[in-house]
Amino acid sequence: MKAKIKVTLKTGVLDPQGKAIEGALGHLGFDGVGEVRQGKYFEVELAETDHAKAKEQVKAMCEKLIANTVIENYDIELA
Amino acid sequence: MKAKIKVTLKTGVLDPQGKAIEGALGHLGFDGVGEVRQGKYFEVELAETDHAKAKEQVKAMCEKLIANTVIENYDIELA
Amino acid sequence: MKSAVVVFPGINRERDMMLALETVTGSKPVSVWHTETELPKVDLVVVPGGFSYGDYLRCGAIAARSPIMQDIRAKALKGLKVLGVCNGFQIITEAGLLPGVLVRNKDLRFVCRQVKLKVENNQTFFTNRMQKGAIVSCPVAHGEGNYICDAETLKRLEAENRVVFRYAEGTNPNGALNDIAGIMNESGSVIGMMPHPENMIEPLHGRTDCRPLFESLLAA
Amino acid sequence: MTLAHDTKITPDLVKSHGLKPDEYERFVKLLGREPTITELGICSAMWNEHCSYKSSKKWLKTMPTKGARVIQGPGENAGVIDIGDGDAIVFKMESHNHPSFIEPYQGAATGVGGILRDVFTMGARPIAAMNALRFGEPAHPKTRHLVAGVVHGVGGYGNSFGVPTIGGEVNFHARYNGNILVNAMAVGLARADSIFYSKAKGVGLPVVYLGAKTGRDGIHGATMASAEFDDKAEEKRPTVQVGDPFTEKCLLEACLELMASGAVIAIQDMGAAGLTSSAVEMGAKGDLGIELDLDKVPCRETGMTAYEMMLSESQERMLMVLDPSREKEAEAIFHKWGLDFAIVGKTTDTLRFVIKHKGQVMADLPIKQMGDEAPEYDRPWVAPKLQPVLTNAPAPGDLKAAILKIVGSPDMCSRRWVWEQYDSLIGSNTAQIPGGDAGVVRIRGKKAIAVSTDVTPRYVEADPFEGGKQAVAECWRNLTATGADPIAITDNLNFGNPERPEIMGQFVHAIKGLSEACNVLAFPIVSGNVSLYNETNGQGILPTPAIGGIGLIPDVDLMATIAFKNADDVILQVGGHGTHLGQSIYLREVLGKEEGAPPPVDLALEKTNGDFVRGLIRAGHVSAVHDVSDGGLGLAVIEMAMASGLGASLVLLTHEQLFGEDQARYVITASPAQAAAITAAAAKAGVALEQVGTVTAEPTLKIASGPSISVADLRIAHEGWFPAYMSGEL
Ligand SMILES: Nc1ncnc2c1ncn2[C@@H]1O[C@H](COP(=O)(O)OP(=O)(O)O)[C@@H](O)[C@H]1O
Ligand SMILES: [Mg+2]
Repeated sequence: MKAKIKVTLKTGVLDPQGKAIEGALGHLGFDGVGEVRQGKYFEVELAETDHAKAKEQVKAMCEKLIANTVIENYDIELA
Repeated sequence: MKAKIKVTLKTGVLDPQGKAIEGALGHLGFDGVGEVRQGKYFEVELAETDHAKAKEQVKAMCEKLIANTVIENYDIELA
Repeated sequence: MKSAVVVFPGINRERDMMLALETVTGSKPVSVWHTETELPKVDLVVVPGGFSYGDYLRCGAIAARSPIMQDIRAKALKGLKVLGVCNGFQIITEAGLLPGVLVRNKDLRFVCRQVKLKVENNQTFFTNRMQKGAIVSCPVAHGEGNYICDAETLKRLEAENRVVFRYAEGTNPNGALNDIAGIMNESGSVIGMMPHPENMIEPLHGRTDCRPLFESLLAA
Repeated sequence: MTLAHDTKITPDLVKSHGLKPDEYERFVKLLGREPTITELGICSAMWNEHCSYKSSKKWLKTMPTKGARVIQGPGENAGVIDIGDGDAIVFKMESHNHPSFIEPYQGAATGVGGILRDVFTMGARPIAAMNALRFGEPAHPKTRHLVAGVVHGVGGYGNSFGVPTIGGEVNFHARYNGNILVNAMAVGLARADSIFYSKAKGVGLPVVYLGAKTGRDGIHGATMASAEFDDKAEEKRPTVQVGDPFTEKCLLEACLELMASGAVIAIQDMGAAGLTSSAVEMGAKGDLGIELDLDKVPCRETGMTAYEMMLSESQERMLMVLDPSREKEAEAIFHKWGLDFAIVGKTTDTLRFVIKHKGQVMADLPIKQMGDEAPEYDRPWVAPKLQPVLTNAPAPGDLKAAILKIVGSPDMCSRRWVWEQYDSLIGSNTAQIPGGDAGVVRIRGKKAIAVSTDVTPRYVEADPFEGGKQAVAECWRNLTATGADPIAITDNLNFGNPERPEIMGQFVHAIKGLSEACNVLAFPIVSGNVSLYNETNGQGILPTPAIGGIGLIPDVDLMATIAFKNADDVILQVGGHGTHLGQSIYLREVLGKEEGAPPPVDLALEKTNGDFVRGLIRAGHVSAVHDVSDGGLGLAVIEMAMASGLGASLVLLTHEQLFGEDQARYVITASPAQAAAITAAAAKAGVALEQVGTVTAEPTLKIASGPSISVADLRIAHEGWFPAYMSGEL
């Protein structure tokens, strides 16, 4: 099974990267670009075949390592 | 409209961050973890309301700035 | 020898570079702001080190798309000498002036230390005062200096003698392919390197190994 | 709305704002009415320990702050000293302890950002940074993660901003398990005649907001937790401050450009308590009122209330009073650097701090009282219990094993893993990178400054007075060992809960010790920071008054370094043989005990010996110099050998002589011919000096008939611990 994880900054947390990209898109002439937020994306191959168990396992990975839950949220999709 | 963009490394491109996470998950005692790949994730607010036009615009953003197409692929989702 | 040093927001080694250029070549470089669209008439353009745009998105990515880079690209194709150091190397690579990509150091940490550089090609505008195969000390200071490219490109770089500097004696600080520390384009007009020769040119720096690199500019 | 303007002020709300009932009463009396919620927030920010120094002020006032070279002592964003030729050094140290424990990367990064801003706010370009770090014991489950995050954060911010980080300290001790210390120091260079201050001048002048936009970062946690939230509470919870070194670098360049233009009348960075403390300080210092219109404040989030804007700790922001005729010019400079520039208010002659938002007055406070007249306490304190002088510490069973153990111990091993993550070279002026006694950066020509941060917390714990003296003395000694003239210091006083008399006693005694050392060594304190309440579950940290010192080197060509230079040079010890093993590294690492009195500090002797060594360095008579501190003579010699690759052959030495941590001592090397002259000079100057060995071409440490250890083995032990620990192998 493969887990696809999106890690995004919590609302209100400053995102300097997103801001810089927003500025650059403007300079490149893209109109109508509002806020840009940057996050991370992970794909993790799992041996686990049980959906529920895999979800639990990936959740634990996110809490313990993959996301910094002080400032980030995560979202797991299993495929 | 909001564009959600995933940028991932092309197959075969070395991913030291993914490798490090893979190792760390092992140390943390997670079993059955195969390859881990790290990518980036972006959310871009758009003024454009037309789906097709928005897609075109975001594609251009990815080609011109957001992804380095020498080593990265991108995937756009509009919401 | 007239030179220009390009400054983007977030670049921070422009003073070091200007000091080195002035100290060794005897003439003061002009500073060019990134929003300008045309370079002044110079013999050499240097894109210095630093963290242009905070290294956000990818190192050098945002700077590579700024107005001045268009003119640099156009003139480099016509033979204008361009030197990119550290972030400058990342910028000109992102701008397509050199092949490949610089990614995160293998151990994921920023590293500032002295390495040994082997001069692989001494027929360039930045190495002509050096012996081929000479080994010099030079500092590095970067978090993303791990040079990678596809197998085809690597083969060409090596075959065409376009690897200008290689990390010697197991001092590769970042995991770069084939220990590549610096490369040039096909015509030799553009050189990019990760190490900071500008920080090793006077006794205060502990050694002066990199002074001849700058002296090479006078001969070129 | 989170806290509506008409929120009723309850005792709970007051308490959650950290105000004691009597403090609140004082505030109400001052106003002559109940405060609004915004006013309560402002008061809590201004009167908390961090901003008001209410527990420490009484004692801080007793510290020596004057000297011939002092241009600006404590009370401004940073201290300023004169280093001749019209040059001034601007420097300060500040803690970011708690935020770094919560989020090590961002906490450390914003700590570095904050102190850099303090320095460039005064018109100085930062030329060096230092960081003094204390972590819990290595075996504690959080330690590794905290070390990794903090070091990454310090480097992440400083490297990107573009300042060389040239030194610092790292210690591990169980007493920091729940309370790490992250103290960052910044040093800047300015012209002595163009220093910028925070004191506002002139009525009716524009107050300008500069830099990054305001978000809900760092708004006081306790306050938010107990406030009445609506269903969006989760979304509005206080957020960690995130550093943006890129914006700060742009802010630096924009500020320096604007300052050079002559348009700046007063400037203040927004640090803790952001807009509130910066505005109040500018007004209170200048005897002016300030009126702010929050509708003009650049915000990055929607729906921010006056309360939130006033308490936000978003980073990379400044407040400035501007010459109105230069407004357009100023704005153009800031826009060039991609920064926000907004006129958000004006100075008034009312001495009131008035906040308007959406046409409504949200706060109207007496500005002087909020700033200069915060409560001040004379907290009860008791004299610290001292430990008896340790009388017997046995010799090691296996001297070689003992040496290798010490060399590779967490507190004594190489910090290379740490400082290689810091750019120590940017600026092209670094003459000494980390690894020696002090970092050294060139100013121009041959003039340079040396910078060192020091404190030995275990000494301060055992005897706060002697430990306080020792921190200053060691800093002075480290600067001296490079050949520098120590000029002035900044401090960062990290202690536990001052409401406990024993802790307050540590604080008082440490300050007395620091002060005495500063007086005798003519080494005044020109800036500093106090961090109290570093405590978990009633257990305080080791008292840690970190000292950051600056010394002047007139001729950098004569600077001394610790590495041996030539085989056959004579190794001389200045200051007499070691005798004192109480609280020593040897005692802790080899005998497993932390006890006894710390080594006493004879300040007159410090001065005599230091001046003697500095004289030798300046005369070019010595080839290498190292001070003797943790680990004693033995470790000093070993560090000199490891730095060079040469070896040393030592005379017969007892374990007290090898590992004693007696103060006021140095190891120097000189050619045999020079050595004779030096010996004679020492006798004349009344300085104790003896030959303890010679430098050898063979890279081995030999101790008379005792063990011999190859420098390679010493290096393996010394360099090994940190990388192994951080990779999880230990
Ligand atoms: N956090 C740090 N950052 C940079 N350099 C450090 C840090 N910690 C220690 N160092 C450097 O390592 C060397 C040894 O530190 P330390 O043993 O505390 O020195 P000393 O005993 O001379 O004060 C010094 O050069 C110091 O500057
Ligand atoms: Mg020392």
